[in-house]
Amino acid sequence: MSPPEPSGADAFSGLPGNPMMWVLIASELLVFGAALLAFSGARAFDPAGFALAQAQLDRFTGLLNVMVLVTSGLFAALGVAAVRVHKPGVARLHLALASLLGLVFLGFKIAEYRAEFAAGISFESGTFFTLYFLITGFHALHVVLGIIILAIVGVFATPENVETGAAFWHMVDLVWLLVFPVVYLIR
Amino acid sequence: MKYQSQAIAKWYWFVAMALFAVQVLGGLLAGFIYVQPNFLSELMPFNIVRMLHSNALIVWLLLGFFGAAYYIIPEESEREIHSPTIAYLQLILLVAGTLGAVLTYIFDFFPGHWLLGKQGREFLEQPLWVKLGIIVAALMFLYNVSITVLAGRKTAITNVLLLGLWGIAVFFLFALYNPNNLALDKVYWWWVVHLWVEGVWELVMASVLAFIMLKLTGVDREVIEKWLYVIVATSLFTGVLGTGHHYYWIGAPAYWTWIGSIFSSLEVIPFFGMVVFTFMMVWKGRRNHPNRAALLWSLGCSVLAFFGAGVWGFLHTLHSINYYTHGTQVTAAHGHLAFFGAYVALNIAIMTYAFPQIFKANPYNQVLNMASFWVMSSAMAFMTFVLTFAGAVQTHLQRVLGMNYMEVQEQLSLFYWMRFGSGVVLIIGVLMWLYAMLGPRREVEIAPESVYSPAE
Amino acid sequence: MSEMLTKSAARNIFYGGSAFFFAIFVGLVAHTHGYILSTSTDAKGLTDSVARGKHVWEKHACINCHTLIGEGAYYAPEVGNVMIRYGADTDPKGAAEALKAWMKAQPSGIPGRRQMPQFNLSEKELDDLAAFLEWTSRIKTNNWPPNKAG
Amino acid sequence: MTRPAPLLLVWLALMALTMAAMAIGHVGAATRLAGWEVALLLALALVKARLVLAHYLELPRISVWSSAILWLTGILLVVIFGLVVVR
Repeated sequence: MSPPEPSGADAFSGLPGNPMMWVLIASELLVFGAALLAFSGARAFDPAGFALAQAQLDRFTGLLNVMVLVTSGLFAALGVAAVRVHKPGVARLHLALASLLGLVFLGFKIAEYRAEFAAGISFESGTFFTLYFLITGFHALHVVLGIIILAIVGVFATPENVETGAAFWHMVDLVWLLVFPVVYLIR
Repeated sequence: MKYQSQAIAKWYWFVAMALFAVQVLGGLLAGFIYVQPNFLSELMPFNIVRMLHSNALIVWLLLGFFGAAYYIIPEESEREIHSPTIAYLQLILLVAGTLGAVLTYIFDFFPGHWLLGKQGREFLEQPLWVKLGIIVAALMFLYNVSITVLAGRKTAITNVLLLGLWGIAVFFLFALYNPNNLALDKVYWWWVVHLWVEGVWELVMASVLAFIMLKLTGVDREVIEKWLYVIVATSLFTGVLGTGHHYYWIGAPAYWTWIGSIFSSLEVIPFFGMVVFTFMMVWKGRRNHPNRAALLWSLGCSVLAFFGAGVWGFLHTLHSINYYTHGTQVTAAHGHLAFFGAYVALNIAIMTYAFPQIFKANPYNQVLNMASFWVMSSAMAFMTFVLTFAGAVQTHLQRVLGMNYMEVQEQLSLFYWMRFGSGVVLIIGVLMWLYAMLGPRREVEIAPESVYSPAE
Repeated sequence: MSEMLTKSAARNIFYGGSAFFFAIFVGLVAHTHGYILSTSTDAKGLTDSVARGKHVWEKHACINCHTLIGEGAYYAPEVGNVMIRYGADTDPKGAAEALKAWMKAQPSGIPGRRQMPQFNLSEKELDDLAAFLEWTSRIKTNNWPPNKAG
Repeated sequence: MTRPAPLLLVWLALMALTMAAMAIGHVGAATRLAGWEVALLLALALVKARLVLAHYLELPRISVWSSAILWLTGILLVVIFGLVVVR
């Protein structure tokens, strides 16, 4: 009986999880997109220097971390599937596995950083490493936040909450899928 | 006006209007000194005039915000303000502090005194006793409105407004920290300046606009509050780390050049969101509210803020551009349109909306009021263009070719004359608006009954 | 899904997201704080004279005409590198004397030229101001300004 | 409801694509990449992004968001490719 909602909020209807999470996700994608653009732009000015610096990265660990996050994303998706069929216990188990793999990711990342610091590389070692530490560090902080979010939605495991948390987690996964080739591989 | 205590707002706004007049007159004088540098140079040098111009602006905008909060919160919380007495005491304190600051700037009775002398950091020149007074006033205010909000109905509008006002008070505390190390001084100085105008003030702006849209367009609260959250979320998600665009050249590490460029480029998003929001609400709105002047100012606010803060900010926010434009008239151009669009127009919008309600009158002097919008906005837009050109020329001559500063300035005098001209027009616009608000009420709109019982 | 839940969740995500960005900001500023003290400024060379000079600078609201490292009013020249223009990198004493002579000669009174007030600074205040501006000119600013003109 | 099975398949596909990226990107060597190898790596990333959006997140139900993210990602990757080959 009421007329159709006079709203611009329709754009959000149907998205998994809370619409506000999508505001956050969209902001994050723009931030990382801009960062990768800045990285590539800086590379175009100094391809040789970037290639030299990039050769010092541990590509294999970066790749391993892609697999870790992709697998972790699977568990998050399974968690959503479980909570939808009213199995919050199963969902919690999957979310816990997803978080655990998040911790594994962080472990690899820290090992990588330690090796780089040991080799005398830091934030101040040229544009490549400034941007490398900014992008990957900022991403790692998102993994930390993602683990916290998964823990919260695991405790309050309603379908909406779990969808909301999983959406953020997949965004973190997605970002790494893009960061890895651009920062580690392309030369 | 549904609640008696909403009338408190009126007194804040009267003082704000008086300071608005002082601010634009100070601006006109400063603009005149630019073109006739010997004028008053012994009696009242440029630096004093500029302090009056910038401080009057900040204080009247804050008074406008306080007024807006006292007007909006009773209506949203559906109850009277906790204590009108505290509210009036707060106003008296603020007026006393303002007078003290003005007298200190002009006459400098206690030069360099730790408590009574002016503290010459840009925008934070107030003597320490005035700063402390401001903090006391802010505490009184926050206590008063927080109690009101907590006891009453909680809405997204009061929630965001309150967060913004608390943020204003918290970040002002950094005004008290002035380390001897200039680079550190600058890092924390921006915690007041940037986190105010590109952080918590935007929360105030978005919530006041949301309130006006709610009243003028009759769109469902549900829809408006969703928009409000989206806008304020994007403004904080981008604006906090966007502070980095002030850390490029002050002795901070080089990584800020990247963080600042990336995040502050995205600071345009919330301003774009506000444009879409206001126009969408008006377009979808079911009601033709008779206060068309308030509507014009609200739409103008979001559009001019988008250009002034968003587009003109983006113009020189990337560090490779800012390296050349930093500290030139380009910054002045951006600053003028951003403050006018985002915060001056916002205050004018809420006052234009609320005055007839407070006087329990039908909307009045609307044609004059709307004319003043076009006069002020055109003058400000022209001033912005002129200063942008001046800044572009200055950047080229001084930063690229390495010409001496004063020689460059001589090349810009035509631009400064045009800026002075637009200042004169702006003042005419301000006087028109003040007359429309405070003068005899003519051309009264006959309002339908519904105005005084807005739909929720 | 109840509407209330969605709304409070939206608020929580807004607060949580903002807190996340603010926490990163605080962490980076803490690092910046250390960097300024250890690397980009001469924290050890920040003598009492430099500190007093900063106070002289503030007492007279110099920033409301000049810019200092690009911040301030745009009515008068940049002074973050003024001592470099006076040659402080090779002859600090001579540069300080030049600054003091300039300050004492104001206002110029030349018609049509911007006027700097006479602040009647004492000899000690002038020395302090020169020390402050010299100290400032040595801040590592990522090579800003692009040239000596400031 | 056979949802878990497709999810496993998606996971297998993502892992396989990652392995492919390992080979194309010469993870073990420091050699420069040819233009086509760069293009292929970026294309792989886009395919992976699409898999995550489509199956992990089930976004295609609301095509606007899904296609917006994919288009923007695609444009981003094309620009990055341009910046790589321009050298």
